[in-house]
Amino acid sequence: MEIIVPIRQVPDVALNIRVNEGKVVEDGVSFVISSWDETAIEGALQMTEELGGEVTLLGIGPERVSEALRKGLAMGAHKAIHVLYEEGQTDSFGYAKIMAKVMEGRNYDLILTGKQAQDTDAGLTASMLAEFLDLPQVTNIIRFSDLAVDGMTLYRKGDHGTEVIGIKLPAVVTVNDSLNEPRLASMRGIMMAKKKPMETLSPSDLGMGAEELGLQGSMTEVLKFEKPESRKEGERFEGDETETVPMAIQKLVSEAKLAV
Amino acid sequence: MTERMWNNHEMRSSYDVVIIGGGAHGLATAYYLAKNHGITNIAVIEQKFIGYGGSGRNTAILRSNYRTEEGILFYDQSLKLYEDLAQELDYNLMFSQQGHFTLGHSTASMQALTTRAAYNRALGVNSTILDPPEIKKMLPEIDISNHPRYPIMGALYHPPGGIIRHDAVVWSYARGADQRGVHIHQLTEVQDILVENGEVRGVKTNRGTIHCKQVVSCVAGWSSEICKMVGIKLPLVTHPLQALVTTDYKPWLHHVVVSSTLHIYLSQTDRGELVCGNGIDHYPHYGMRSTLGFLESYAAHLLELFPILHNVTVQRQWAGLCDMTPDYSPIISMVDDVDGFYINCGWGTWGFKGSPASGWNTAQMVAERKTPDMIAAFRHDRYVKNRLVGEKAAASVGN
Amino acid sequence: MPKVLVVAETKNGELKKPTLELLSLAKSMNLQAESVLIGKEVSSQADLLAGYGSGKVYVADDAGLEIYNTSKYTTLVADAVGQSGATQVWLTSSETGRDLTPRVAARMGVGALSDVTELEIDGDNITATRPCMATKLVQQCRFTKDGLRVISIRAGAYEAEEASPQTADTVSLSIPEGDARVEVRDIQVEESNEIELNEASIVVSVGRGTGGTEGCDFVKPLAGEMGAAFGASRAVCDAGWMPHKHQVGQTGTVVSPDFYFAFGISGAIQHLAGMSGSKVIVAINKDAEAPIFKVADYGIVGDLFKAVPVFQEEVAKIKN
Amino acid sequence: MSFQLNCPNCGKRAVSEFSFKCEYMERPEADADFKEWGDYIFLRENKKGTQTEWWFHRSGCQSWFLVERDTTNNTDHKSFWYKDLKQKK
Repeated sequence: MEIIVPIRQVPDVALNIRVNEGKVVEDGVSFVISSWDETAIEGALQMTEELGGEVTLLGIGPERVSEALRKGLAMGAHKAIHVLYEEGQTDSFGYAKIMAKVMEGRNYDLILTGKQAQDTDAGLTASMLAEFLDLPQVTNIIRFSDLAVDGMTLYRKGDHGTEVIGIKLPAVVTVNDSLNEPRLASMRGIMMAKKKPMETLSPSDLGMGAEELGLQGSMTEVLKFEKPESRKEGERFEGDETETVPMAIQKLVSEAKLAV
Repeated sequence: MTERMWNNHEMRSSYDVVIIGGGAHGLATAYYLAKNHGITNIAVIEQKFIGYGGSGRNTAILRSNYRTEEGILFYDQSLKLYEDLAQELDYNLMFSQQGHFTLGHSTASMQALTTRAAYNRALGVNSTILDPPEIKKMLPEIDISNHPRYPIMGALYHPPGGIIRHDAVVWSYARGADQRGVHIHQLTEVQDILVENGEVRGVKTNRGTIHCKQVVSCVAGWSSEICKMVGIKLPLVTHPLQALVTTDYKPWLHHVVVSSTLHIYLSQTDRGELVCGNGIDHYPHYGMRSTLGFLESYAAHLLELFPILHNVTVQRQWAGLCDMTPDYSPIISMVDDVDGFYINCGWGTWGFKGSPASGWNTAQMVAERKTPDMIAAFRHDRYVKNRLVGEKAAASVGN
Repeated sequence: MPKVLVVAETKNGELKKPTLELLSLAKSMNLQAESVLIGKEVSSQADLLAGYGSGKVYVADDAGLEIYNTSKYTTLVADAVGQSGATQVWLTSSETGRDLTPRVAARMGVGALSDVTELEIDGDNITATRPCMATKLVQQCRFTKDGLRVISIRAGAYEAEEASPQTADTVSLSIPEGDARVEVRDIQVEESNEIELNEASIVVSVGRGTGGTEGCDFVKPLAGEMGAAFGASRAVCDAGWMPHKHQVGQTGTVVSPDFYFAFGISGAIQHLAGMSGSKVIVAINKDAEAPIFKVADYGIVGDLFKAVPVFQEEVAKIKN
Repeated sequence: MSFQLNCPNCGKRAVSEFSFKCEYMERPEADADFKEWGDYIFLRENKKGTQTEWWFHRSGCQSWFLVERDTTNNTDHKSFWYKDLKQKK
């Protein structure tokens, strides 16, 4: 099975993120693979370990994205495509268009990726890509079974329960982080990653002109980022539960107007 | 509720001694000032939290097999203090004197190692040269064949060397100092050092001004910035140093192994993780970020030494700051022009092993207002007087 | 003249609250609104949509639409957009909305803004505010090209006003075949008759501190007694202590109730991102250093097994 | 994270191609005294913030050039030739 895993390199959201004049401050930020995409890499590796085939990573962005791709290769992915692209103001629509171009003429059975990227938290790109490629989509899967080269059964976390969906390949599938626990890179994996093929493309290699890139190729734009008013720690109650709980509830009712 | 290891105190408006930096060196200085000299009206001020800097980021390797007489005696005192520290501080420091290998991969490095062994033995420090079959006996998984790019030609073996739990050292010094009345103030940032007529008057912090007659700077990588406040320029360049820890692995490595040619050192903790360190990054930087390049080169070099480790996985990597001196020896020094100001820095990649002796001698220097013989060679202005203490040949890895 | 098409969502044949929030929002902004109603045995809900201000209601009522199906729903929404001449499509940011929003947008050849918490509308010029970076930041966005605006709006971002049903002007949509490459076989429903997480005004959630299924079951009755939805952290769901449908967080349901009670939840970043929109947060945890206390308005440092019975007593007192 | 350094001759290259040499300082006059030369050889500003420094394109064109770089992050540095430093002043 040939699987393409689009991954996104994002600021590590576990650390402090700063904003200056409406923009995210990149200095001092450490960049990581978006955690849902790591889950997708792990899922793809498990599939190819069972059925054979290769996992190809796809990253779009500046030079630093090659580090994210190499980390994915160190986990065990077989090769990578890096679209070297410095255009900051690109929305999900624009990225999906670039990805659709990358897919042109390529051989793949499955496009597997995270349900959303950890920086935008938008969750739009994969489904848009599916539409542009006229492929079926299943988003937010928490399990897969009945793996075969032409299809599989997917378990999607829906609003009213787990939807069980049979799908014929090729298709676009996005993963929930409950799917698996991504593996860590081994020493050998880290070393071998340097020797794995990395194809570097520019948008012009893909036949894309300025009108399809950046803000011009996007449908939406971010005007500014802001730090939301952060929640402050409120009142703390320490001591015996038979005293602290009634005290807290009394305050909840009188101050916060709790009604049950 | 867990027992607090040290207490929070209101900041007093004056102390006898203010120590800047709450790492192993600052806390050890405070501890020995209180214990050995009865000076307890001390504040240790730390911009982040205890052990945030190099003390919490090093690979906790201890040894005393240095190259110069000054270095060997100093680190030997440090190692001996470490040997009794767990008992003295009533804290399990998990000190394991498992023996320390420095591998040689060339004739030149074997010559340097042989010289070191001779110097060490002359000063009573246990060091010997081992040949490859002897190394193989103690490290069965090591590759001593001539296949690697840098075949192993021998090693300097130093039986008293070993590893310790670095956090425990920091915490126990903090607790020991706290119990003797020292105040530890975390999240306190120094903004200026007040000097009048060539004498220290106090320290201005983000939490107010503290009056004092003696200030000790123990801030390692940030020393140039602190010393600028009293008009002293140091021979330091701050570089990051990266390290990593693997996931648990069967108990397998029972010694510390260092290869300066391959730029690596590693040891195994009691939990089974391999703690691995590298040389410093090749350009100065004040950021503590880890890089993929480090991971890649480390993996390649590690597998040259120990092919068996190919499946071991990396759990975490991090970086710390190193204040590198030109001669790879520390600076522990009074300052002629500023009475009451003491510098403790230049710990580069060799600081953690030196912290007990560093604290011991710094405390003595502060208490007696004169430089102890043990550290007479480590003055800050030795460079411009051409009195270097060359320890570059004894650094763990060729930086 | 802007015109909004609201994609209605139902559960067990009844409209869900977030859909009503969207119609109330359109009404408060004096926008002309229509809606599209898709499902099995849902036609009866058209009148309530009309009562909430929906002009025409485009209805697709078919047994084959019982379980969500991307391909069929996309075709139906696109059909309704075409017939209504809507200039905006509003969806909720439920799992259905998250799946459908980008597909509908791409089908119509336009972009989308998802998971919006604040909308400013001037004709079809829209400025939207939405959380990002695990809610560490918010971003203000807008559409840059002409054409249809596709937006999904977070549940609870706006209030639903009270309204009673009115006779609806319905238009039946023809039922599409759907994509033959996808077969939606079944839905595994774990429980019913429980309050939906994203509709509740009170949520009681449990974390790893409960120690297991038994611990979770120990807390659960309290949710019933308080009229609250029952939530859980990812750790609890992945360990199989509670079904996944209870999961609160960026990966599960994002909630913003009036009151959020966290029992034995330490507060991993993705959990905090999924509940920090709550108006009041109450945390009960043994570990005084747990990150959840940093966001809690009321933090009780203590044992949840001792605290829950006291909670139950106090709640009973309030009720009487 | 590593970064790309801008060589005034070759353009942006991976920083691993270059050697950091030293922070830039005015060289003392040839007849300066021992102390002045000692200070020049050993003492450093070691600045936390923007400093001017010498770099060498080791695996490239072998040029020596100056870089103005913020030592707390490596983004937005400026590279230029020594002669342009003179012009700046």
